[in-house]
Amino acid sequence: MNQALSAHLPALQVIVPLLAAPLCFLLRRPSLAWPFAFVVTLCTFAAAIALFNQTADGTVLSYHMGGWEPPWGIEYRIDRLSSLVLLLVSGMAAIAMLYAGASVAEEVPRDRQILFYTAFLLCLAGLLGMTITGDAFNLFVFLEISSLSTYILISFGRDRRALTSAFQYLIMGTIGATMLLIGIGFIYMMTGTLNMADLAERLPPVYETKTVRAAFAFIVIGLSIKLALFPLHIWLPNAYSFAPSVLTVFLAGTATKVALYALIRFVYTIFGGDFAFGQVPLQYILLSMAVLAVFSGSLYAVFQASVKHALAYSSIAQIGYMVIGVGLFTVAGMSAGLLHLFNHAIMKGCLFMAVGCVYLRYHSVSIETFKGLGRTMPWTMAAFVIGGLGLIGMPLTSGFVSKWYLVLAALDHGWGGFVLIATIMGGSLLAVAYVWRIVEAAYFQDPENDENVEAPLSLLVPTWILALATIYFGIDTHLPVNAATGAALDLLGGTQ
Amino acid sequence: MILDILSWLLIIAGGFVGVTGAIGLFRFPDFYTRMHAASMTDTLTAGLILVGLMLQCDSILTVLKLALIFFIMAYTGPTAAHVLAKTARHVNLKPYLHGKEDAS
Amino acid sequence: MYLAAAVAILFIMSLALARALLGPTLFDRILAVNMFGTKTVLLVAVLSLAAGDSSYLDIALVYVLINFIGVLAVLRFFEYDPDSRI
Amino acid sequence: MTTVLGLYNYWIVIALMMIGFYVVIAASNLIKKIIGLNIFQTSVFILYISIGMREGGAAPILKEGVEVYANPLPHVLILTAIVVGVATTALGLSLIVRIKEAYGSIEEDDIAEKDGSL
Amino acid sequence: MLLVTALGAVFIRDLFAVIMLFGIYSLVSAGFFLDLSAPDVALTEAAIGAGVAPLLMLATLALTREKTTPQPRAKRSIHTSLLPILVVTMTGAALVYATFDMPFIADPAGPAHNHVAPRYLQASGAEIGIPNVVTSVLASYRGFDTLGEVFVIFTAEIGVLSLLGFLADGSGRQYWQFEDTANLRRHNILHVVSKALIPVILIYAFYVQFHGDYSPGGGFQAGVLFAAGFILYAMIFGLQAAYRVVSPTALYWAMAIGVLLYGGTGVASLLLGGNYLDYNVLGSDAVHGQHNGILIVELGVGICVAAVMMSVFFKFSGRTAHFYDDRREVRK
Repeated sequence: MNQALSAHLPALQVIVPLLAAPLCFLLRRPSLAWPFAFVVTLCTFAAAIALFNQTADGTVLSYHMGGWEPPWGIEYRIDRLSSLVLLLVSGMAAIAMLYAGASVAEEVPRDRQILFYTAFLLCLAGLLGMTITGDAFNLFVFLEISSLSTYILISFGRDRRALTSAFQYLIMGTIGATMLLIGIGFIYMMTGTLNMADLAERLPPVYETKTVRAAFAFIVIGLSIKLALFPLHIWLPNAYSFAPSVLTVFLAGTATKVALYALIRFVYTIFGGDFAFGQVPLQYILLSMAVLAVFSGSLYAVFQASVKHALAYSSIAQIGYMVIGVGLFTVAGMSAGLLHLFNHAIMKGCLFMAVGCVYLRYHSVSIETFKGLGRTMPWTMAAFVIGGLGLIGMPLTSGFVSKWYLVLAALDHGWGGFVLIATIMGGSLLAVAYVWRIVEAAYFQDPENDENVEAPLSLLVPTWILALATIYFGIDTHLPVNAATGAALDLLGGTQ
Repeated sequence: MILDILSWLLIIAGGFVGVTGAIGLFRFPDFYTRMHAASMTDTLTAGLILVGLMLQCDSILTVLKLALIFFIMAYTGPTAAHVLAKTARHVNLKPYLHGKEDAS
Repeated sequence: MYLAAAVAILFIMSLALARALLGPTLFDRILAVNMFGTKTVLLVAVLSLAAGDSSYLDIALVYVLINFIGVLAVLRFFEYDPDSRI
Repeated sequence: MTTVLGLYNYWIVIALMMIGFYVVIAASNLIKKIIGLNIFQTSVFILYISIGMREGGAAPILKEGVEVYANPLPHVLILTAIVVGVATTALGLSLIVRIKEAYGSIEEDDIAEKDGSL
Repeated sequence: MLLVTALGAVFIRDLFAVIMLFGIYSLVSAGFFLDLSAPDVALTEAAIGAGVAPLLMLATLALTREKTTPQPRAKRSIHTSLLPILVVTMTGAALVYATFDMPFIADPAGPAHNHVAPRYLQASGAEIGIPNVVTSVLASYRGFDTLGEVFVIFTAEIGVLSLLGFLADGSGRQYWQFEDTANLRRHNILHVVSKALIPVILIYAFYVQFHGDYSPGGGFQAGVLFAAGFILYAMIFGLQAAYRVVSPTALYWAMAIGVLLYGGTGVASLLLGGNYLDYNVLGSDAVHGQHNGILIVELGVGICVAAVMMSVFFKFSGRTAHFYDDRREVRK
């Protein structure tokens, strides 16, 4: 039985949250929905851990949906990269769900809580499905599941601007998805297959054609919209800011990360690095966009009046760091990028959770609100400071580790590398500026009234789990570094 | 052979009526007159062409399907036209009366 | 011969389309759309016989139904408007 | 010359895509944006179905005596994509309804004015 | 013709007209699909593009009721008018660029026809035993995609519910107190006609559902048609009458059950020792198993889609009733 279970783990990983969604919908009792959803996310997390262990030595698992052989049926394919992202997504989902219990009860009207959890589970299943699939079109379908549920979840926000930002995201997201669809259509036209591994084999003979180049451009642009890469990021700040707190935590930790994963998949696995960086000047485009993203994101973050907005812009900057790593096209760069992907999810999760605690008490997230919070909400703000230090990249936090690796990777790149290093340093300095503004308000200004309004324990526990994780992964870097390097080796193989 | 000729005659007639109606739809001065042209083609053209096609085909299933389409079109087309005209009347869309536009 | 029928129907369709574009009132448009729909059905029927595939007729049937429902829907939602404008 | 004739479908599709895409970006009315999105998506569907077309190919329903069929795979993909499209449309429209209730307008400019920044 | 309608949609300001043109556009493209020998897609596009989508747009328009107000020119900066054209031109250029190396249309030598697809055409007869290859691929070879598709529909419904009102007790009572202003009730002839027509539509929907193995059609198209029958009923006899026939609760159950039927088939095949959605194990031999699997799965799709379409429409028009009732209150 146990063996049978582990053989079907790849399917169960996605199926469990997917089928749990309609069940959750049928529960009809808001009080039952949360425990149910929580148990489901825990099971998903457990499955992800098991998969992570199975692939840790570099085995590639392949699961045939419906029992049909790959190019004809849909294949699920798990290597070290996808298992790392699966672990991250399901882990973040489990922790966000722990946080959701109290936060959703406060922020979402009771009669709609069931819908919230249902949509959350669908979103989780969509993200996991995107990560695990080995079929280009299947990726599109699950992208749509996760996107649609994200729009819904954003519109749960209380501010009426949640509606407009959800709509803006819907328009941009659909354009992105449609472009992805065009790109997939083009490569299907040129190769006659949709399976990723099969595509990788059949694409090289047609590298020279204009159609494949255009397909590549469409896929990269389409995914960059989901990824919120610099000029296409305009949906992100509002979407993050007006969504319910739990969702912001979850989205910041997973949605853009999975989009980045999909981009890596297409660029490295399907088209192959030689095509993407040899025949198409992707490297320069990605790196310059990333540099711009770091600077513009950080600058915007400094001037925001709302803490959520500031953190959202900071996310754009951090995406820039990850893209720098990915765009370097070396094992070191790739593993640094993946490492930052992992660490940033944890830090940002921690920060947004702390902000969510403040929102719970004050129903506002402007910097004004943060005045004197160091005294009235000491634990929350302590977690916030830890996350903020990670964002800046202080030693002993995980942010330092990934930036360090990033700098090391950039050093191999001559004078261009120095520009990148300057960007990383500059971004960190700006991060000091925007984190300091908030910390200054919290610790060096007087609160309006002095009573202690610390957030409830059910919110503090997940916040502190992530805060401690930020520190832990800053000291014991074993797990993420190994996983990221392994994944990078899988992707790039011999091309050092 | 006779069936064949008959069917083509019907189809040609249908096409002719249809084109006439379409020109009417395009040229007539106001809604109610256009409606006359359009709804006439809806039934007559459809009927003629479908019956013409029925004479062409050899399997009984196809004939039955065409007949079903014919009946449903004959059933829904005039209904839709009726509802449309009634609604237009209801919202006081004025017919074009030659030289007496201000009469009502 | 099928071709001739198809061309005639296409001609009717384009005139109906022109009327739908020109308006001028909403009712003219609805009328033109309705006519366009019925002529599409005929076109599909002709195509079906020309291709010798009777399963296309199923689709024609669906078009008829959808067309009818569509016209009613326009009228229904139009009539919701208490201050009807033309 | 053959290039132009052999690819005519794609050229039409591209023109349609451009129109739809333009409406999405440039229209200020939210409903019109959704319509543009639909036109954009429909043109992509036509692209796919054109890929699946094959000279002299019959509809992919197996029959005695027919040798050449159209490619069924793009048809399947597009069935899925149509459904995805209508799902997006429904969701977008319900968002519009709520936006109208919250702002009293479905014009992008009006909404931007009411929010100050967006 | 497609181009003309699309262009019309760009330039006409009256939204009613634009929506109708969009309906025509969909109908024309459906005809186009038919011409390219894709009857399944044509059926779906007609039902969705020319049926459901404009219906929902009209409902939204009834709720928001606005013309595209002509914009004062001064308000439009260069930024808003030039940028779209620029972006669109660039995209168009990329697309045209892409076409130069494409295989010609309908060229049998094109790669798309020679790698994966032939196997479906050659082997599905023996492996699945259904004439309609599209159904075989949809429900079996790429059954997981279709599962995803059903979930997309389900997700959309969750969204509509959360945005336009989810009734806590599900009885629909809250809406019954509003007077439904469906003016089509006046039309007596319409009543008689539609009473006869609705059963025909429903029976036809069943035909499309269960005949999908042999002719174009299947769960999805059948679901939409079935829903169309009920929508017609609701439009003519009013929403309350429709709620009396199918309550919102029944719809919620139906769509969850439809989704679960599909997913559950997969779980059943897991339990019987196959891979997920491997229908071979569901019957005495592989072909029977495939038959059973596809039948159940298509049924699940049909139920789910019908329930979702009905529910979405009811939500939109229920909102309408609600909305106008409020307005009347204000006027008094």
